[in-house]
Amino acid sequence: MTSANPSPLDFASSPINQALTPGRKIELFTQMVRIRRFEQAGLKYYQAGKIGGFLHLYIGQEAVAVGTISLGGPDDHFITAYRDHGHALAVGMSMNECMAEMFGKQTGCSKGKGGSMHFFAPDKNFWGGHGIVAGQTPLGLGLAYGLKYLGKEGCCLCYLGDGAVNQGAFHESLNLAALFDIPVVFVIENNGYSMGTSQERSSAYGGCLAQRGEAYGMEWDVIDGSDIYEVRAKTHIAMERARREFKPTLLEIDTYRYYGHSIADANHKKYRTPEEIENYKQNHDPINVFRRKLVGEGILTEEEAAAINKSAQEEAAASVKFADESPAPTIADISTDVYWESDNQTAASKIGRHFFDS
Amino acid sequence: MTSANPSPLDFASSPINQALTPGRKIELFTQMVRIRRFEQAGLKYYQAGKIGGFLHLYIGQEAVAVGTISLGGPDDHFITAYRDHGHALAVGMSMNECMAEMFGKQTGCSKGKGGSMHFFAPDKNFWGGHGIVAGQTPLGLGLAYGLKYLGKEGCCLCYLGDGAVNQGAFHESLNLAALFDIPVVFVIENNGYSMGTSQERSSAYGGCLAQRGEAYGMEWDVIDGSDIYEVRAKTHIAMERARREFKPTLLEIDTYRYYGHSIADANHKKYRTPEEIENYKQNHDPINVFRRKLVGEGILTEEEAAAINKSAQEEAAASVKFADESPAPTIADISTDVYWESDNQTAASKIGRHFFDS
Amino acid sequence: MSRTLTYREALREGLDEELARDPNVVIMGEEVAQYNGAYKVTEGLWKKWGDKRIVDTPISEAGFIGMGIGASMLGVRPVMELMFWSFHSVAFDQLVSNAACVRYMSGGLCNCPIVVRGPANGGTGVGATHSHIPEGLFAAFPGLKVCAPATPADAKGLIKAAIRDNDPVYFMENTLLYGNSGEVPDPAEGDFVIPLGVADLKREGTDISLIAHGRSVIHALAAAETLQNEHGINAEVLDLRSIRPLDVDAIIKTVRKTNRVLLIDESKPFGGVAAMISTIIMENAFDYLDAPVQRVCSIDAPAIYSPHIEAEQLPNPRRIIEKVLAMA
Amino acid sequence: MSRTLTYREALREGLDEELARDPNVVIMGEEVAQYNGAYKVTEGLWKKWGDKRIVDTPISEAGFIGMGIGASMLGVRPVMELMFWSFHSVAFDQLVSNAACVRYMSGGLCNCPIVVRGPANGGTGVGATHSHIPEGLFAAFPGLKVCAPATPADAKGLIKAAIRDNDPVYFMENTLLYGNSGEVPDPAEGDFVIPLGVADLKREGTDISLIAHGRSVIHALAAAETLQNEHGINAEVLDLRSIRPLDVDAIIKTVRKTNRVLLIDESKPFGGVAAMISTIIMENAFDYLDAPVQRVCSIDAPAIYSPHIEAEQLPNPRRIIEKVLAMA
Ligand SMILES: Cc1ncc(C[n+]2csc(CCOP(=O)(O)OP(=O)(O)O)c2C)c(N)n1
Ligand SMILES: Cc1ncc(C[n+]2csc(CCOP(=O)(O)OP(=O)(O)O)c2C)c(N)n1
Ligand SMILES: [Mg+2]
Ligand SMILES: [Mg+2]
Repeated sequence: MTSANPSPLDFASSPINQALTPGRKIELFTQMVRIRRFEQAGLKYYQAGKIGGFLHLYIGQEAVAVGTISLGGPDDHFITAYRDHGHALAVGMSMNECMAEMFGKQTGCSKGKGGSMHFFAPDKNFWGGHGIVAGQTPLGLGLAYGLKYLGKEGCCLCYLGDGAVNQGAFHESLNLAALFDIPVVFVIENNGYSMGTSQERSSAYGGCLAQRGEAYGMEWDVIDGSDIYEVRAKTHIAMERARREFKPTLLEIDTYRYYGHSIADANHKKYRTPEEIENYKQNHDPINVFRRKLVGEGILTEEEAAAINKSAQEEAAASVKFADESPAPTIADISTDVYWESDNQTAASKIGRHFFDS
Repeated sequence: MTSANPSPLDFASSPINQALTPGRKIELFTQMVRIRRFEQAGLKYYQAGKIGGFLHLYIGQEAVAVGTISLGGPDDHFITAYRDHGHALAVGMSMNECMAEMFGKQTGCSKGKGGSMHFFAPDKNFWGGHGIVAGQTPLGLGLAYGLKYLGKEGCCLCYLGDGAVNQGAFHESLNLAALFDIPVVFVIENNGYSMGTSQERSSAYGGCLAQRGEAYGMEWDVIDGSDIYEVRAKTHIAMERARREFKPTLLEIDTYRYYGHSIADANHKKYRTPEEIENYKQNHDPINVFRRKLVGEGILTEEEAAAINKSAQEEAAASVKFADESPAPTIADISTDVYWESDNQTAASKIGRHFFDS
Repeated sequence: MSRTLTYREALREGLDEELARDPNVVIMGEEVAQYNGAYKVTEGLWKKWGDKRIVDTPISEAGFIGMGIGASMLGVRPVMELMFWSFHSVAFDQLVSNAACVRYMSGGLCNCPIVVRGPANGGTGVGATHSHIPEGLFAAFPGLKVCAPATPADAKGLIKAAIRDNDPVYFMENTLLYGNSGEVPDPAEGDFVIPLGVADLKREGTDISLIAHGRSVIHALAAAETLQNEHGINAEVLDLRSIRPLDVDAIIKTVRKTNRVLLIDESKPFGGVAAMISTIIMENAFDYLDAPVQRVCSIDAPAIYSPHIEAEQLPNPRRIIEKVLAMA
Repeated sequence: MSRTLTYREALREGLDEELARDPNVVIMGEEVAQYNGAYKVTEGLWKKWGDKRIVDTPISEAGFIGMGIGASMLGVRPVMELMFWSFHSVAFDQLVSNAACVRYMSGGLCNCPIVVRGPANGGTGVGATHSHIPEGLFAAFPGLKVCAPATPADAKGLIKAAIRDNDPVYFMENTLLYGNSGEVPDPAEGDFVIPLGVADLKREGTDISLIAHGRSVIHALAAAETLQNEHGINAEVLDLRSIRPLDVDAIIKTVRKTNRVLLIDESKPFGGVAAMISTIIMENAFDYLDAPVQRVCSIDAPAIYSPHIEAEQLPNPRRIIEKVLAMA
């Protein structure tokens, strides 16, 4: 969580942000608003019983996904954990396919098989959406390994939470990344809590979590996640290091979630004070911060911002309608997407028994 | 691996070493010699086909186990990996039970069920002897946790190799140790290689491996493992920190193994230069270094040293005889020591089927 | 006299009684203390017993389960919660190499009196990585014990037995059972412990034996009612309760009585508990079978998310009834 | 024309041919490159193919196997060596949650063309933590494929099929087979690939079917000779080769022919491959059985070290023969 101090540096003027056209800035703002409205619609229909399982909202963290993913070129790839709606929309997935996935429908991005935690869009370089804490970190390492192996000049941004840093697989990934010179950027989205446990109660550390990178001789940095300009400026450096020097970086982006860990988390006002939540909303809300900056820059008016908001709300409502009207998977659908060979009816799939239903 | 420079500090004069009586010094020297002679006998009979599985020799590293374990009080506990003969003898296990274990005999410390990698003596606070790399590190943490829970003023020394630092379970253990204030001292016995892989090829690091402790706000230190006085002086500080402040430490003790990773490792002269091996033997052999110091201190004569050596050889030879003449386990023995309840024929053990042999 | 408790409350009561009985019992896990447990099984225990006895851990399953194993060798008795049993995958080495083998490798010098508990089930829309069903997987390791209660009383009785057992016991609960209510004996009337290894005949019948454990028992009982009322088939329902040790005698007894068996098991159909029970019947009661033993397992795919279809992937009363009718 | 190769050489030849065929094939693992492999399967490959194609990894099984899975989603085809399959325990989450489920959770958008290979066997005095037998364990996870060749030719043919397969294949070798020799077709005569899912009748017989895989096949063949010569029993030996996909037709065919079955499986007797085969026979060929299917598995305890007794814990010809005679 960030302190109340304003950033001492003006990241708006860093070259990577200077290069943004006004139109592109408004696009980024729009993406952040769309994520928030999409999730609020999701929340409403989760509470109405249309969505099952878990619902981990990203609201409050929008500048992280939007800021970092906005830096991606054709050979940059992304992978995250279960709190994946923001990243999915930021890579360009449609609200329809995402909402339908949460509704468990055939038209969902994962055909209703994955749900809220498992959005995927390999065609947009987005590799999920993973449920086991830190289990995606070796995969992100592997995507970056693959890029280097295949001779692409790209990197992988691999996101994880502040609680996830204490999983063994992440540590193994850090060592491998540094040892093998893998173009991966690990992004700790530090929202201060892993479920009901504050950073202090889950992690031992020196100055900050990112500093753990030092143990592996790895570059690291800490970023104020409420300022999309800072997110972009510092992440850009890490991505360039990866793309050009094949050097990994460990970034810690301080941010905050407004809702509970998941919507099933009824406790979240107990382990956090109301003041803490209010302070963030008032002073650090990434959408408000960016809106004020854009208005200050003369790029956006409050009326235009309101229109963007309204249109995002309408888009979200339409996605709910789409999801609701889409067909559910059938019993036969349970048995597909298990093996590539079977789905593609290859010769191999016809030899021997693959499924053991009796 | 240590550099050729002599230690700048004179650890012989540190209080914990000053406190050693001449007799105790000779005892420590004798233990080191006994370990070496025991293992040389083991090697001979491994090559003669009397011992199965792996044989990981500790020769070259003796000052580490002997020096650290010599600091143990009644509530200090020890656990290590598969390269466990040195620790076993240093805690006071007899050559007979150890040799018989390697010979796979009923009289072995683990009744022939564990073999070379799995020596145990809980009555001497020694908890093995473990085969999965770094798998013992959470156990060592747990022994220390248990000591604190049970209100004992003691610590656990948990040994691992330089290759083992890249296992996830170790990282999780470091975080837990620091977070929960657990009285554990992790001792990396850095012999420069994990099988055929040098430290540089397996680990990314800043200055040294122990520095990884910094990531967790943990104290750490690096020790020249060829000098038992230095081993004792620095390990003592860590143990006191654990016992009195419940603070963990990460120690890295630089050492060297003369033989291959295991006796099956026929390659070990390929991945290391003959000069490297020779240099260590000439300049850093922990037994020679200590012998010279004791002679210099006027505590030991070369004749006495030779007598110690001879008696260790005889003890080792006697243990071979003991092992060879001991009975082998029977087929019935395969099925005991699986469940405590069954071994103790409790009421619980008589309800339901526990074993499924058909 | 007995009271009505939920499965969750019964478990909690069992934990609470064992915390009171033995100062070495310590509960550890993610969110078990201050948060009162992700599924509220440990609610109130931290307030009552404090930091030493109820311990919140970081998300480090290999680390804290290994820590519990190490402490148990010294005589501490950790009861460790996996928020989902599915997270066994990140602690597997500690669970199957250290806990299961340390006694053996030491020739009986160590033992490991731990309990690892938590929900192990599908059916709650949490997808493939959170819906593993590992009873059969762990029961396959000699050195381990596994149980999976279906009712509040069994949950309480078995958790107490598990905690007192001097070997590692892996205790599989079910998020969809936590809210179920049932009679549980009053503590005032004495210590209520159900030994591991005793199956429970939850319904007597004559025509076919439905053998199950965990939530599948509830489905089997529902199916048995329909079979009785709508098809005149009188099914017996045997609840295994404990998978290892296993009440083989009770299995053989019901086979000899009804001569027909349907196994219900939420596992995937390759392996699982059901394949083992089928094999045991093959080897021990072949001559008493009037027809081959059949199974209802989960449909053979990773767990699907879609709430519209998820229940169809799992055993359920409809699938049980159809299978019984097809066997007739 | 065929040549005589060892199992190790045959595997290496298969790996080498696939490295030549597809530039995306990359071999990774501990000591596979500069050290030439702990068991020398990859000997010479690093020298021939260099650092990019043959990669030494740190002792981080979860890390490097997960890395391989991630890279495979982009089209790289990693063949990863576990120095012992027993070390699956520290990489279990990557093996069963990521590799097995990523395709399903993504609705078929990803696939994971990896091979994980290495020895999976007891019998070499390396004790309980190094002697796990995980064929049945992994075959239980839909999304995974598992095979376990017994001969040099099968090892070569199957490793090539495994590498070409677009799903994760877990390939179980055996340190005690590496040195065995056998005929392997000459590469000059064409690409030699054995599809997964085809069992091989290694010996024809009429009186009883011995069904096995891996090294147990060798024991079954030895036992069959003795049974023929000393007891006049003509045993058929079916080598499953691949566990998932499984050649169920071949199993049923041999049951229908001999009407008696003994399963030989190095797994522990709770679960394992044998319990699944017994169950499949129960469900599909019950009426053709003249006697209950029986099993010879490892004695139900963690693996013992003692070289004096270790072979007795495992299936071996003596135990097979005794069981067959007891069944007669
Ligand atoms: C291995 C594993 N352990 C536990 C969980 C349950 N769990 C899911 S999310 C979570 C908290 C993670 O917190 P953090 O990494 O900070 O991410 P955030 O939810 O804040 O985005 C926990 C404990 C899990 N999914 N996987
Ligand atoms: C998880 C796991 N992976 C691999 C191995 C095989 N293995 C045994 S020892 C070893 C090297 C360990 O080196 P190090 O930690 O430096 O200890 P040393 O042998 O030098 O004492 C390896 C790779 C294992 N036992 N466990
Ligand atoms: Mg968090
Ligand atoms: Mg080493």
